[in-house]
Amino acid sequence: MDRAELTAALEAMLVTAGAPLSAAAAAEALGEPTLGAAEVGEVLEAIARAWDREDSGLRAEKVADGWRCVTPAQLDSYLRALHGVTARQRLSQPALEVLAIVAHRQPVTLPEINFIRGANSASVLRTLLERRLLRLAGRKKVVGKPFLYRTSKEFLIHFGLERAEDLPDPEELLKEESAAID
Amino acid sequence: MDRAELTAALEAMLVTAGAPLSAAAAAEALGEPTLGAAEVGEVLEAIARAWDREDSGLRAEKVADGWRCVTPAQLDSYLRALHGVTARQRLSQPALEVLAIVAHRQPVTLPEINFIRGANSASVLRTLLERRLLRLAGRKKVVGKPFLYRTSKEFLIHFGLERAEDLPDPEELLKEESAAID
Amino acid sequence: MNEVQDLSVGPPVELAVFSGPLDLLLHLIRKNEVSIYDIPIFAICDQYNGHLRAMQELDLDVAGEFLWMAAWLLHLKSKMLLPQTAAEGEDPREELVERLLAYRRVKELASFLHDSDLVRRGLWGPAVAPPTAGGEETELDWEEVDLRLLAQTYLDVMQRFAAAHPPPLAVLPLRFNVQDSMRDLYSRVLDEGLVPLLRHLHSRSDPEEVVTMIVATLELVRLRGVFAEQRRPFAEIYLRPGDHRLDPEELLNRGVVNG
Repeated sequence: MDRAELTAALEAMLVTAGAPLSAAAAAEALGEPTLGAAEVGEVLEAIARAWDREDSGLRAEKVADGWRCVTPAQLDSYLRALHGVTARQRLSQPALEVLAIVAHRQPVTLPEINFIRGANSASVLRTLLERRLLRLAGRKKVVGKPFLYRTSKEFLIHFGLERAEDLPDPEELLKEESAAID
Repeated sequence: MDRAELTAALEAMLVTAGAPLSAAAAAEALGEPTLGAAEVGEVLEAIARAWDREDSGLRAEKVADGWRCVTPAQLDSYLRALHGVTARQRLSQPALEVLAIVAHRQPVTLPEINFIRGANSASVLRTLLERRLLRLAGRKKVVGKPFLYRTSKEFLIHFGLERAEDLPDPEELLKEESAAID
Repeated sequence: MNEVQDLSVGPPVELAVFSGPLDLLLHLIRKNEVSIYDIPIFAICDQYNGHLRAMQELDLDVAGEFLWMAAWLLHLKSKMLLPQTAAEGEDPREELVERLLAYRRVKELASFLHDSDLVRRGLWGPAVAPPTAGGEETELDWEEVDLRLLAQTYLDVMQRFAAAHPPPLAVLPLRFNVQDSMRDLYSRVLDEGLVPLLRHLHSRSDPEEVVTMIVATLELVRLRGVFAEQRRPFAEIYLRPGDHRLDPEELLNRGVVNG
């Protein structure tokens, strides 16, 4: 194993470790009898120096039990912004649950959704309305006249359906696939 | 923002993104009106070239409409040793065939897959759906409204493709094969 | 690799790897070095059936699709025996050839995916935590949310709901009790000497009362307070006084008397 491959392997270990990487653990993973923890430690230090450049998005910092791979603190604002950008295209677990309840029980009211989920779903519902995945569909004729919710046209398009009635029965959908094994 | 900081920020985004990073999302997160997706894309490409060195443990590859950070394939054995991963479950021959059919003819129904393979593929299909390599994409507008299947983003990421259409044409593969025999 | 001709000697060990009848057919065509456009149906049909037999001998689960293909090959064989008329012109093997060609393309692409999978499963993604991470719920890529995930989520939610709201146990207060029924029946038997049980039961519309009366009758019979008689099957059951005189306390305690 030459120095280039050793450096590459240790870099890969650092970025995939998820926890501090000790020189001893790295040396063991390399499995070369001639490479001890001391030698590996030196290469890790060299990597830390090489990463410490203005145009690098990685840093290796020495902590109690080894080396840890982090991003430079001054880039935090960009990373937070990125998280916000990607969050918009993503759906939280509560949102998926509310969507599933409305899809399979529509039309349905917020109190009914809350009762089934056992949690207040008002803000999640609002987000789904804003994203146009759900729509308002009148009021229920009971005390308080709560709003009724249905899935939207965009919801149907996303799932490749023509009508809400084409939504498969959830039990049958998951059963059908296994039943078809003949 | 100078070029060095831009490079560092994009590197940091790449290693923390967790999913393919699109140039548009990165540009939005940077929040500089003068930096569009095209300019950011160029810098991402420059990072990919810079990382492509023998002594680097990182690679940037373009998949599923974005850039993804991975480790080079030849370092797998060291990483498996470090993370204590022994064997990975391979995709079976029927699973690969179903993937090939869906990738090539999507959207496609189970009866169509069965016909092309000449074998029942229901259980294989189910496994691939559970592994998120395929996804349900609505129902076909024919009698019985059978479900339609497509390859997923996970499929593109796993096979390193930008689009499913980037898969080679089977006819070309056959030609290459017979050419190699001659 | 086994030669197809070796089949009579013993089953080839690679049998299990055929992913379907088309796969097996392609294998035979390659082994025999014949053209896919001019398949010698007679030889291939025999070899295919030889493989099937070997698979059955090895106790492999021969799926229906393999048998279906065997039937098709036999059908083709019989068609090939018929003298070809010029008007027909059509090659009976045409459909089979087309399906084999389509399947061969699938296999080719599958083999490409196999090689790609082999290399690419060795790629690792970084595990560098972004500054905002930590304690956040998992989020899903909306693009990747499909009908199946939606259905699974719904079932999970409903299951969670059912677990949090177990159905209440239906413990209704008893409207009839055995002691009362025993006392009524016993006094009636003593008064009337002979009581038609079935007629009594039929006159009651409440199943709970009927059950109570039957239990009461059985208790009275057990305590020898009454005897039950039925002359022939399905006939009326008559209750008459037994050989043991029950006192009120025995009736109340179903025979258990203190001291």
